[in-house]
Amino acid sequence: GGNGGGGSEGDGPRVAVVLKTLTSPYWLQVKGGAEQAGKDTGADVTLAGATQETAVQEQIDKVRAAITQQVDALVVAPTQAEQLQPVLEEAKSADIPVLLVDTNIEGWDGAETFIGTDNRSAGEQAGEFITEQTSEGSALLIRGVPGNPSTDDRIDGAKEVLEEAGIDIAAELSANSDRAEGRSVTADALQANPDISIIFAANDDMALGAIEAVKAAGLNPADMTIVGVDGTSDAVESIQNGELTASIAQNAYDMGVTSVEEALKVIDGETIEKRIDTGVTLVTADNAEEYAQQLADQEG
Amino acid sequence: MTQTAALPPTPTPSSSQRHNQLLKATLALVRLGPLVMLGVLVLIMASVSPLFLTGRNLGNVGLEASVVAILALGQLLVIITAGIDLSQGSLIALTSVVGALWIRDLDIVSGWAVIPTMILAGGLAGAISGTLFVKGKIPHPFLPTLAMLMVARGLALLFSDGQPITGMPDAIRTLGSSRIGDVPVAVILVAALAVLIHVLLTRVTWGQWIYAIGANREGARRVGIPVDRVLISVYVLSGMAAGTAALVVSGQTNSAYPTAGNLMELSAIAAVIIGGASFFGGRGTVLGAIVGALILGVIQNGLNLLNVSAAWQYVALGTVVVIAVEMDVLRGYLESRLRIIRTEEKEA
Amino acid sequence: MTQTAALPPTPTPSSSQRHNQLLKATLALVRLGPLVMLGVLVLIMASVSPLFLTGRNLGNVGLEASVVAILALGQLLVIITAGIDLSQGSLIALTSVVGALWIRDLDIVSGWAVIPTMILAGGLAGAISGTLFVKGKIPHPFLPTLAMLMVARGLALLFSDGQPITGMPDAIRTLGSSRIGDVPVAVILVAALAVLIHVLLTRVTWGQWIYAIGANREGARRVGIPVDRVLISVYVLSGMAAGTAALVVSGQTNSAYPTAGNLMELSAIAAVIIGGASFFGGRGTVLGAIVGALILGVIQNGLNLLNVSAAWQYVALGTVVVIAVEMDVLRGYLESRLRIIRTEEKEA
Amino acid sequence: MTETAANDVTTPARDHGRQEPPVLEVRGAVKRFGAVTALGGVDLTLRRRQVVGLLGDNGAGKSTLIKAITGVHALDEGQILLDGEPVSIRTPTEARQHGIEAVYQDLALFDNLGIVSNLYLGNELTKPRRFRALGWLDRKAMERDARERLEKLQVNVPSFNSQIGLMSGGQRQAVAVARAVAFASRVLILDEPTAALGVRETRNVLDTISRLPEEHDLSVILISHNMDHVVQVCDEAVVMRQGRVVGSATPSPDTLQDIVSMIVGATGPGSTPPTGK
Amino acid sequence: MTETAANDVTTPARDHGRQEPPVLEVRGAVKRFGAVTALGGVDLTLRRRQVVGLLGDNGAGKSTLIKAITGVHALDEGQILLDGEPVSIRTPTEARQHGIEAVYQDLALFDNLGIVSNLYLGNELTKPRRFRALGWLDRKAMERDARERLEKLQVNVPSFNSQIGLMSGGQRQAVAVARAVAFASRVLILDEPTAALGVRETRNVLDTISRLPEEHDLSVILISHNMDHVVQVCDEAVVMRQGRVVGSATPSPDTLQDIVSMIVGATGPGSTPPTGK
Ligand SMILES: Nc1ncnc2c1ncn2[C@@H]1O[C@H](COP(=O)(O)OP(=O)(O)OP(=O)(O)O)[C@@H](O)[C@H]1O
Ligand SMILES: Nc1ncnc2c1ncn2[C@@H]1O[C@H](COP(=O)(O)OP(=O)(O)OP(=O)(O)O)[C@@H](O)[C@H]1O
Ligand SMILES: [Mg+2]
Ligand SMILES: [Mg+2]
Repeated sequence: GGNGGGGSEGDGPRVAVVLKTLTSPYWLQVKGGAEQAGKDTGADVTLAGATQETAVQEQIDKVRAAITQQVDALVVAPTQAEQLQPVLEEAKSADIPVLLVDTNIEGWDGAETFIGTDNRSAGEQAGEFITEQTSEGSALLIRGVPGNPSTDDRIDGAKEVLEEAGIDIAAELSANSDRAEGRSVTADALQANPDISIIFAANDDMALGAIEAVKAAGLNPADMTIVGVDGTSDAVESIQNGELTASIAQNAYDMGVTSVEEALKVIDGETIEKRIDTGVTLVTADNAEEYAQQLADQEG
Repeated sequence: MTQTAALPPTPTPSSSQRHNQLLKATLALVRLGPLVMLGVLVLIMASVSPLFLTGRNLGNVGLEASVVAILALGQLLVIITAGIDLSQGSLIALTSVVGALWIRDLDIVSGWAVIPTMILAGGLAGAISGTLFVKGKIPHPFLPTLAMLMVARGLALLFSDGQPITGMPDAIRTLGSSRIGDVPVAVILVAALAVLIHVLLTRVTWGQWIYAIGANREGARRVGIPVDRVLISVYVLSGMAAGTAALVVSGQTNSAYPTAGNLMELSAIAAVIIGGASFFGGRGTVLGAIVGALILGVIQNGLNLLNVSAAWQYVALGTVVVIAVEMDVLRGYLESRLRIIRTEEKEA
Repeated sequence: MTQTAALPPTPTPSSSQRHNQLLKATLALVRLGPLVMLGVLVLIMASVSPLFLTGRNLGNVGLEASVVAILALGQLLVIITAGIDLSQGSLIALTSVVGALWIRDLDIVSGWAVIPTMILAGGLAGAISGTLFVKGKIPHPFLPTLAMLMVARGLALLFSDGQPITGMPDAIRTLGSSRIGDVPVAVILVAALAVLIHVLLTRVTWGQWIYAIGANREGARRVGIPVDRVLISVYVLSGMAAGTAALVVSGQTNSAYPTAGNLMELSAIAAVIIGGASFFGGRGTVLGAIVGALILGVIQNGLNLLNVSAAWQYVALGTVVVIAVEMDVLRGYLESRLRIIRTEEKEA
Repeated sequence: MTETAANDVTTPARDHGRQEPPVLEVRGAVKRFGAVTALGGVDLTLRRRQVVGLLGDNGAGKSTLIKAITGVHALDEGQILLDGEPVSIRTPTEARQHGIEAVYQDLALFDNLGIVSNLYLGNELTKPRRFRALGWLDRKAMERDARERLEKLQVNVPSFNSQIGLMSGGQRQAVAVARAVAFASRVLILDEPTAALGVRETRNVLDTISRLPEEHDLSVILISHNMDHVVQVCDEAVVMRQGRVVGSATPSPDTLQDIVSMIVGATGPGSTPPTGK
Repeated sequence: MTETAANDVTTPARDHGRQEPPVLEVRGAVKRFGAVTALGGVDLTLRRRQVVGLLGDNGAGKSTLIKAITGVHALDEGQILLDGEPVSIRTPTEARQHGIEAVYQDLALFDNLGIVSNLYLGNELTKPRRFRALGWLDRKAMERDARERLEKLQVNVPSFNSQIGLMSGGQRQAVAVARAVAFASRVLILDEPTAALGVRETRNVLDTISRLPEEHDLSVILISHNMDHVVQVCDEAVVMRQGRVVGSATPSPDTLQDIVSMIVGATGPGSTPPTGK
């Protein structure tokens, strides 16, 4: 049933997109894609997200609000995979199809599809990229908020590849996904391990903070391999400046677009693929300009 | 030294009487303080979103407020004694992780056995911070409970390896997710706990002692109240409240995760204070704390229904907090203007 | 009624004298309280990590502690008046975002002009929460500053659209990142501010008033201290401290971002209390607050050097907080045992 | 049954003040707290250099009256006049600006500060003098002055620098009295200033009070439950009962019994004896 | 200069207690605060049904002595004996278990609670009686009893249910005294209990004190700065100066001058007059 919804503007089908948060560049890209898809297709897309990437309870409340509104489809990026499962089952039992984006719930087949890349493989790709650049050296891994599965998976993926390649993991510290903490953690790690030449951070913000520490320590970031995840515009700019080596971009914008498009298919009764890989783009000095242009177009 | 000024003339009886009537009417409204605030909020939400007043959504509000309400009941006791418990949020994480590991590693089939484990684990943590505070002769519980906040979060991360643990027994899932009609089981739990704490506070010696300790700790010692033991008991109950809240949280999510409950103690404290308790101790009621939790829940739910962005949610929440305290201040002022003895505060 | 017990025999002079000497030696050590704690920590860190005592690393410690230290200087003033300011962390985000937008949208070349803007923006926010607290007659600043915490975070998100803004002028980058020798500029800034606040507190009437208000607010009003204005001034300074801290944070990261400073007020409060101030007001020193911030900084740095995981860092921080307060408690106890008048607290 | 302890206090000149103009007048003061009418229409006149004793049972409204005069409580009805002009005193600061100082029954002391700070709080001596809040504290000058004042009141304090929170009840009270005496310029109000004082300190405080009108051109209101003290230092005794003034008398050993009757209500409000006015 | 106000208090039997055995003995009590020696070796004997007046200047150590007896402060040296047995009283609760109750100069009242709660706090009447902390409060019984007690002391309270924080100084003190009288079973200690009381209330409290030994088998220590009160109710007056006992006397109008001399130090510790012992 689509009538009686609060604040519906258009007459198109209503799609609620509940992301982890709307307070960081990555999620704002997803948001941008979803909104653009809504405009292009005439669907009534509403965006929501918790105040922080780790606020599970808030996200559950937002999903419930969408169920109350009896939207036609629900796109969710689960903050903690399994933790969202009960409320998403509630949605199913209210006859609202659920699509997952960015983060999958392994072992739950209630979702129509999963759109995105798995964070672990993004981490693995980062690891592979790094091992292509250098075959030796010691590495600093910067984790996000302790217990946040997305950032933990990226680090775990990269760590496995690096260790296999025989690269020494000199330090593995948490910087709570915060740029300032990324800086101070790196400063300390460089102090303890002056031979660190590889830095992998679970997001771009922390990688950018790390670059500040590298510069403050009198080192040249260009001499090191520094990799982040997300492909934010700040990160791309840094790559163009020759400071950040690379960023694993998860094509967040595409995720947003695809998720809304697929949701509309589901509403129309089409069957869709159970898994849609939006792939990752490795942004390096080679393709930074192109990618920057793409970002600018998306912002549009 | 020669500054002089005429006093304003005393108002004539008739005009002053009309004035008084107006004041009285305002007061009658404001007096219920947080309750009126809650009513006004409900009216606003109902008028902007037709979905708000549906039974299902009210159930949602209750469910969403229930975690904060349970924490607030424990926090209320602590605040009446002029204390504060910052560890509640972390204890949600620690107790649910402990409970989940207990289930997983000991292959316990019946979920009922886990319920007391989690509550008692919270109580134990409360006993530790309470004892540290009291027996460690620390002047204020801020630091010991802040320490517990950090240690509990650290232990939750360690025990769980930073990973969520999925799969809760039915008993706990029922607590967190089931409804009887539109009424969530968690709401019934809150109601039962509220009655229990209310009775403890108003009908039982221990409740008197809490209020007395909050007003004059040294004096309470002199009249022979076992102050140390009573204070520790208060922190134990606050920790048990966190353990109980953990039941609801893990029931709702069918899992335990080490980042659960982050900073939820701040909401609980805000609920208690919005409900009219004082940081200086000796004041506060169960009704107030519950209403405070509901106010926060209604705002959150309403803003979600209206799909207000996180940024505006922050601004709205902040504004409502200020309005809520100012209502309380206004009530006090009107009461003193109308020279009405505040009998309702004396129930303590 | 017939319970009797023999008193323990008074110790013989010689044994008691030796005992006293031992006590005195312990006290002499403990007396410096937080300072000794800091010293012990430094020794431990130096012994486990040879890198710790290098000039460069000490500079790191200073830099890492400087943000918390600046916040703590503002928070100290608030806590001496028996208050609390929960909004500092959010104000870091708000003021740095405001400053960054000011730079970007107004095309201001010189970074120097932005520095006062950010500090004054913090002061303005402090003035708002202070005025709400004082003029709104709210009994405790917890709620108004909690409201400011939320509103400021919301505004920072709104103004910045949730995006970080990269690129700070040289003046600010110098503040955040440059060093003179091994000494970071931020550390020099902290030292200068500390001296300023110390002088205000100990040599100037206003400082006396702050201590008096903290001990007896009603009494301070009776003796004619302009309590309301003094209290507001304290919150203004605390907000300005947040604005100053924002300079260092955005200088360090060469950017402003709306999630900056999250919960940093808790560290600042912990630093002040570890440094010997009291939530009940009327006590606290600049030296203590700075040492408190350094203690937190040393722990953080040391654990990072040792590559300790986040989970264990939480546990270690919590433990150290408890040890720090217990040292202060022990000091009080030893002093009363040795019947030494606490002259050093009277400097207030 | 004769108290001889304070006998040797110099008997003050008893007759001054009568012809002087009123410094402070209270007219029709009403103050209610909830259902309690603490003041039910009180009139009071204090003449220049007069010492008026305010007497009455517990709860008679004495403290409430002086709190109204000093701006701690706002009156519900009634007027306060200083030197014949109606004034509005809404805060203690305004009262102080009018030259009115008070020692309250619940002392306003600062337990974390020393004697000197307690004496000068709100009246700090600073260099340069005109900066108030941001002036440099002139600790030396304050300490010198404080020492003199306490010596005059012959107060024993354990150490000049120790916190006032650690002193005995009487020592604290003495500091409060010294403070008020130092800064009053027009009217000094003392609410049971000798309640906690020993024999010697009581004698000194009474001595000081009786010298104030002459030496400092002050008028004094003294609240006391001790008849002897009232007889020793007061020019007039005003008796309150249940929020009203029920009579007044010139205190002397002869009128003592009358005053006591008024206090405990043996003579009704209507039957106030004409006390030689 | 004669206080007649309290003349009609029934003169107590003056001679009881002398032959009775000591209830409470303090031997060589020493208490130092930092550099201050508040008690420098005090001996005190209180016999059964005796009323001892403890006198002395401000800071003489009176409050410190009674706080040591009631477990608020720990003695640095010395012993306390009850009925001849040395006891260790380390907390107020232990003192109460020994049947010692006190009204402190700084009252221990709870401003947020009503009169009844203040009277019974720590001694609540509960149903069933044996549960203490978790017993059901028997409000009715407490209120009935409280009403009786306050009537006996003839205290006027504005309303029985209002918070004690809103009452006048005297009303508060009366509640504190009523409380202590109600629960003492062996020794009652009163630190300036009439300091804030009006004429009528003072009379009632003194009256009550003088009846306590007979009616309740209690021994009393009364600290007071008012000589008349001491003469009226005390069997013996013990004078302290600078932390030591400097003498004692049977208080009567005749010995009054001697006692005052002892207090102010006109007679040295060595020249204590033999007061008819
Ligand atoms: N803030 C208040 N709120 C409510 N009632 C009050 C307040 N202050 C005083 N009262 C009541 O007003 C009456 C007068 O009190 P007040 O303190 O003026 O008496 P008083 O004459 O000073 O007595 P005392 O000799 O005991 O000090 C008392 O009944 C008291 O309980
Ligand atoms: N806790 C304390 N710390 C330091 N000094 C104290 C403390 N308590 C009392 N003193 C000091 O001990 C001495 C005795 O004080 P005490 O209160 O016993 O005197 P008192 O005889 O009761 O005087 P008063 O008649 O004024 O009440 C005083 O000099 C006082 O300053
Ligand atoms: Mg009074
Ligand atoms: Mg005393």
